[in-house]
Amino acid sequence: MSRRTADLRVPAALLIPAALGVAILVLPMAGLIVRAPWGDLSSILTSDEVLTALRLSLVTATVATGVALVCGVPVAWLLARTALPGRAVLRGLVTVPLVLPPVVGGVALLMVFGRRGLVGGWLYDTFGISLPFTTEAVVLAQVFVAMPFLIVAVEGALRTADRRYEDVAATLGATSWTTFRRVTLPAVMPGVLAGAVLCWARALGEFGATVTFAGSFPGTTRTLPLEAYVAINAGDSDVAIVLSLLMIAVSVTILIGLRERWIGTA
Amino acid sequence: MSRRTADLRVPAALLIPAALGVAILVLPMAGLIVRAPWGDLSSILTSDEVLTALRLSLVTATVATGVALVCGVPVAWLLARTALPGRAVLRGLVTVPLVLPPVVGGVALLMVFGRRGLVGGWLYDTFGISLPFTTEAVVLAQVFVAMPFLIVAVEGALRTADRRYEDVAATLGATSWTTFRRVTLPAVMPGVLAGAVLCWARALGEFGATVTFAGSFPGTTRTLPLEAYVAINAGDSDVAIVLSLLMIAVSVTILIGLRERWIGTA
Amino acid sequence: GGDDGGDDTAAPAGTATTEPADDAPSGTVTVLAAASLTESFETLSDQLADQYPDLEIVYSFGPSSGLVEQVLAGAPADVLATADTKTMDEAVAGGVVDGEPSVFARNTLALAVPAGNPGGVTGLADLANPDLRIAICEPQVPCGGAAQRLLDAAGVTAAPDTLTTDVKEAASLVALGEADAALIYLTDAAAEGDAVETVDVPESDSVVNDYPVAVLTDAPNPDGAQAVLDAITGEPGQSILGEAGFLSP
Amino acid sequence: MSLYADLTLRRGDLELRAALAVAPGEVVALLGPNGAGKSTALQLLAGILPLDAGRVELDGVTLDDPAEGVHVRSRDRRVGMVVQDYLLFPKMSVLENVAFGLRSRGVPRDRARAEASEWLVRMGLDGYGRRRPGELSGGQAQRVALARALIVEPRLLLLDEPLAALDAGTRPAVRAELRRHLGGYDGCTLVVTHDPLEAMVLGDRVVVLERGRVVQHGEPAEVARRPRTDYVARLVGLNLLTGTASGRSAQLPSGAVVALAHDATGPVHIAFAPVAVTLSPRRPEGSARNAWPLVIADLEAHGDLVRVTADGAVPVLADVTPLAVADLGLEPGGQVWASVKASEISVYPA
Amino acid sequence: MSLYADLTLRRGDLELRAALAVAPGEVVALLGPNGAGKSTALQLLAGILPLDAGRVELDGVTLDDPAEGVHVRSRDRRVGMVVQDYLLFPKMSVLENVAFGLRSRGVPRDRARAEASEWLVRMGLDGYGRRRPGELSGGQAQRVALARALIVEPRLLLLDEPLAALDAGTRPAVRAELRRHLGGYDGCTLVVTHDPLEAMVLGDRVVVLERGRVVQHGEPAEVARRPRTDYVARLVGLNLLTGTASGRSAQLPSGAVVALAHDATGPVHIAFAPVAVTLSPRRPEGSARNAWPLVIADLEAHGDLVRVTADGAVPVLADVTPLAVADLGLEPGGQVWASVKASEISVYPA
Ligand SMILES: Nc1ncnc2c1ncn2[C@@H]1O[C@H](COP(=O)(O)OP(=O)(O)OP(=O)(O)O)[C@@H](O)[C@H]1O
Ligand SMILES: Nc1ncnc2c1ncn2[C@@H]1O[C@H](COP(=O)(O)OP(=O)(O)OP(=O)(O)O)[C@@H](O)[C@H]1O
Ligand code: MOO
Ligand SMILES: [Mg+2]
Ligand SMILES: [Mg+2]
Repeated sequence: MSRRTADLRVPAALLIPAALGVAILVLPMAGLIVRAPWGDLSSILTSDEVLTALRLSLVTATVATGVALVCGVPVAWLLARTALPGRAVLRGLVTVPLVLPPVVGGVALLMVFGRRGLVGGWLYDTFGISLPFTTEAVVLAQVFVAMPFLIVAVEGALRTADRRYEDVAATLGATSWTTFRRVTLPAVMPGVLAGAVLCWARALGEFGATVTFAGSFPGTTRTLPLEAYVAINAGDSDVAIVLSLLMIAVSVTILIGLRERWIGTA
Repeated sequence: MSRRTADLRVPAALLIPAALGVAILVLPMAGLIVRAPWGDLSSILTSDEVLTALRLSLVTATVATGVALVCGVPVAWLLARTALPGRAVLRGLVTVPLVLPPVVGGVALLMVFGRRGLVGGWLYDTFGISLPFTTEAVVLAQVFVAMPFLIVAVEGALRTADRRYEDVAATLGATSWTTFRRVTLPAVMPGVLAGAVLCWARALGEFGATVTFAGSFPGTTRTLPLEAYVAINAGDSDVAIVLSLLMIAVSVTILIGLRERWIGTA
Repeated sequence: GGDDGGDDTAAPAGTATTEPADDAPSGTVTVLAAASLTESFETLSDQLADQYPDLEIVYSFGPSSGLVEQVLAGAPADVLATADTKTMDEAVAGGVVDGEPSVFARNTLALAVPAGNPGGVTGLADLANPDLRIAICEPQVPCGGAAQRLLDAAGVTAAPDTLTTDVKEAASLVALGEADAALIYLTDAAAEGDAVETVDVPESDSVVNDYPVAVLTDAPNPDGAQAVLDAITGEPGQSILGEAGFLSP
Repeated sequence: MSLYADLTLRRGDLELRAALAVAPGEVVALLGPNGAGKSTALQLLAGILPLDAGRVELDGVTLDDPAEGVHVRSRDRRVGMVVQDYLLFPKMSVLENVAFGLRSRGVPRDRARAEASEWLVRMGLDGYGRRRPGELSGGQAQRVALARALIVEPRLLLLDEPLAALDAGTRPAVRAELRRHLGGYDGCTLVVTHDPLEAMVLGDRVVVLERGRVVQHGEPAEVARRPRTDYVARLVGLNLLTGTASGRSAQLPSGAVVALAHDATGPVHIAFAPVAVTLSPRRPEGSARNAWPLVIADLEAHGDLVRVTADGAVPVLADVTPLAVADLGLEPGGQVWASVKASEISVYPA
Repeated sequence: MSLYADLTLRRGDLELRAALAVAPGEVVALLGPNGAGKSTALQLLAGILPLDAGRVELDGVTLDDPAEGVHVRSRDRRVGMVVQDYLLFPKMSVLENVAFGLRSRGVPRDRARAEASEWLVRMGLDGYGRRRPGELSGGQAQRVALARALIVEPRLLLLDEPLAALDAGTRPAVRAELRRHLGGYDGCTLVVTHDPLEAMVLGDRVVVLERGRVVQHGEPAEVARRPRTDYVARLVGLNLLTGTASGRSAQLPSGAVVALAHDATGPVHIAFAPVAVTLSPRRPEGSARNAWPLVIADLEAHGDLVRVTADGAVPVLADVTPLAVADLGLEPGGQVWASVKASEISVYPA
């Protein structure tokens, strides 16, 4: 960071492919900016549908992040700190949603939490509760897709945290819960925050699992990405571009906010 | 790893939410397994469409990973080792695809590489090359979505690698390219491998950007996730489930293979 | 032949793999078709396989409006078949359609419910019941437009729980039992088989969608495209579509 | 005996098999080279690691007995631990650090803090309660770590290289202070170190661990005077030979014979200080009955003297004055005779 | 002078401002407490860090001169660096490590390897070429690191705590070997250490750095005999006072007066060894003209003696025999008189 490297010349063998890589990742966003209907921007951004979708997206992503924090931090702790048999398998399983196509995730969620699903069927028959097509389903889909980001970040932080502090706390008579709460958690807080931000951003962008499991209805389940998808299919590319830019703006702001506290260093 | 913790009792305050978290992530996969048409499994798996899609998926994911390695490792090096101005912004930008809805990514790719796009238009007018809806477009979409996984993993590895080795190499007269090739790269190889595996798995599961930018044409652009989506919409839920399980099996195998070499620890 | 797209990036899906015979069309024909045509068109290509052994038909099904967007973005396809004239008109306006589109089929809507009708749906009026789970197509896609006209005709204000981007999504929600009722094409309800029942809707005949088909300007394989178009508008297309429940144009 | 421990553990390449006993009020210094198993032994006693076999008993209570399935958890043992870098909880204030043990045992916040404040006063840290650990000097941090460990009234205090993190300048002062605090503590104390001076200063007794085994134990002066292994001999700066005595002489494995001042029989250790060695260019004719021809391997300044390393049938270190180096023309590779008076040699059973 | 460096750098809380000069074949030991800026100085000389201001010149070639915009990159300087943990490239064999510098300079693989093999032989490491660095002992690793640095024929050799990673047992042997190797090297050498013995053994000259400044320099024995700062005095185990002399006495800031054996004027340092201090229960009546009443702060075993720390107008460390401790009934808090003969006191300008 404050280290200054004297030799700043970058070898071309690295610079050329790096430039290509940056181009592939950054140009598409630049394309959106160039094509954006700057004149209609404010009218689109303040239209009822967009505002409703934005509000719904912010609320669901925030609730999903809350759920992911409550459930995901303990999962990360379990993976990093206990000698569970089959821990490697569990780690593989809980991180599958990172690489699973979200649409497939949505189908799987329907199989389990749908009205005729394994758990959903029981919920419906017993309590008359049906999850699909509700805002709760949006949150569940987002948790499914985004929580692994949090788990990975927090597990990384836990692994790099010095376990000897926990040993000391144990010799001082602390229960493992006290140790977790007063020693471990404060130590990995930066990792937890980084994970929560990533998780939030990912939940905000969630599309496939949401559309499959929660459907798409304005005000209830149609979040910003779904609104964008509808706009694309309806040929409303202006709206689609504006919505995309809105999401990119939110994501970039948040990722840059993370700065050096990024997953990689957590 | 080989450390044995004497106090294995897990506090309930952590165990209960952890169990809930694991349930949310793992139950949907269990649901797929329960609902799978075990009898028809082999006939579905060996059908022409599935085999074509599987082959296409394997080829494109592998090529995309190759591209991501060639371009992404230098980007990670740029982020970790140089004092580029605006490095935090660049890091934010290149990792946006991690959290961007892939469908939006697909739209952005169309805007730039489409036949009427910024770069694509020029390509088309000059060389008659049109990228969208080709196998190359599938690879490009996968690179866009999956390369950030590699970049994050490699940057993390570079940050934790001891830079003093590079200083020593410099005093011995090595150019920065020699240093990168003979000192830095071997040191971060585990991180590069972990990143490549993640990238490959993510590319294999890529759906949204592919369907938008490359369309869904059997043999050319219809990868496994697209095939699964078609099956879902065609009411062929048996095929959809089998395809989902196939992807999960591949992902889990790979993620478990990563074991302790996971991003978090890289 | 699954073309790897490496030899001709402009038209990977339509590259001719064999020399065309004097009369018989050959090579690959890429057809973009409305989701509701899925079953019928797949049956059609099975039957054409005998007639044109060298012709391979590749489909991409989806919401009509989305398909039009793809064509406008340069998708290398030969034939476009949509589920209403409005979406086809956009393609014509975009200058990607070669000649006049011709209507080859008409379709009506059905009120579909899961097998056993768990929601006890008896007519269109039930679509206003907020306690039922109801799926309707997005208004911008053909089946959604049709649904809107039908509901207007019946004077019903529906209370849908989800708006799907294509008709097949709505159909599969009913088939899975996740929706109590959906307005989908009669043909899609039939295609779902035993999983889906239909409830009689007297007003349904009043709303009919015309299905136009056209060869695209940039069709990589115009000869094959014309052959497929002819098969759709003539035999064996018309009888297959009729069996699936489509009305003749 | 208040702590009795028989520790058996296999971990990585370490095979630990050591018995330790510490009386109340006694401070035992655990000395040994890197990787000897010192820290491992402390972790076993603290209950952080489980034993493979053996027993740990503190004040008559069995803490560990794998054969019987007994394993008292860390938090239920009455042990206090202070390690090299103190590991003060960085996000808590000094006061919260000290109060942590009491809070963990359910003592109400106010009482815990009041008691912690008293401990800070006792440790000469009045007014430091609100600081963060990062704002303390090494010596202050050590006292906070000690207070944090002692406030829960442990019966066994485990100190793992408590001074290693300090630089040479502040170390003596902090060591003196630690000794003062340990003097007032009536539980059992084990201090791990690999600094011989530290072991001598802090320990009432020294136990030397090498490769997981206890190779020597006893009073500091005794261990320093009669090393039993090369490691200990090097540490205390003595020449150590091992041979078989019979009457007034002992034979080394190399065949060389060492004359002794007193009768001895059987396997013996033979120790003598480098300053007791006289070097001469020819076979000495004086009263020294031990004289061996050697080749000089190395010369090195050693305080005001020069330390000569010489190899031969009886390898020795000799400390001579710079004047002698010049007079004798000593240089690496040169031949020299080394002689030691039998009366300067200490002999004890091996 | 072959290396001339005037280093100015501000980095974090360090303000480095030091001039260094090393003659060909000379070994300069850079001594100083943690954080003094020793490693930073080496990094500047190696070209890893750029200077804020100043100049670095090696064999008449300017390597750094920010004012003129001159900065020769690390790889183009003729410097070799060896650090505490040697940093041998872990994925390369020992031979590849040694050959690395030549390969980087474009020497063909075979010739580079042949030359590297020769260096291994010269370093007594014949046959070790195929090992991985992880399979070497500390001393072997050091020799490989030296060979790797020396093979490119550097004009300036920078050693940053080259022995710190070794344990007490192997250290003397490796130190002796390092000295031997340095003896045969004709470039300029800078060795960083904070171990005084190391500085004395390895250095032809010692430079002491504190808080970024050179506070003392000179021959090892001179520095050891006449410390100029508390840090150096503590290191070499002397009492150091600072006062203003006039004739045969000097006044300390505390007001106390010290009698001197020779005339002196102006600000002076006053140094004496702890063994030169005599303690007595009452004001001594002997010939010692310096006698001060003090309070005992601490007693600590120190080799065969006991080191007494006593506070008062003239704080002193005294080394006395255990017998004296018993006879005088010395204990912390007790009153005692300390006396030092003027002839035992060394005085030199501050
Ligand atoms: N977690 C572990 N897994 C396997 N082996 C270990 C582990 N920790 C330590 N060891 C092994 O046990 C041996 C003893 O380690 P220990 O830390 O007890 O040594 P020590 O005597 O404290 O050494 P030091 O003076 O370096 O602190 C080491 O050689 C190490 O290889
Ligand atoms: N990268 C850095 N950024 C900011 N400050 C630094 C950096 N590296 C070192 N410093 C500061 O420079 C000071 C000197 O560091 P340096 O490593 O040169 O000390 P040293 O004399 O080698 O100490 P030691 O004996 O502990 O190795 C330290 O106080 C540290 O705070
Ligand atoms: O275009 Mo459709 O067939 O109405 O979904
Ligand atoms: Mg240890
Ligand atoms: Mg340093």
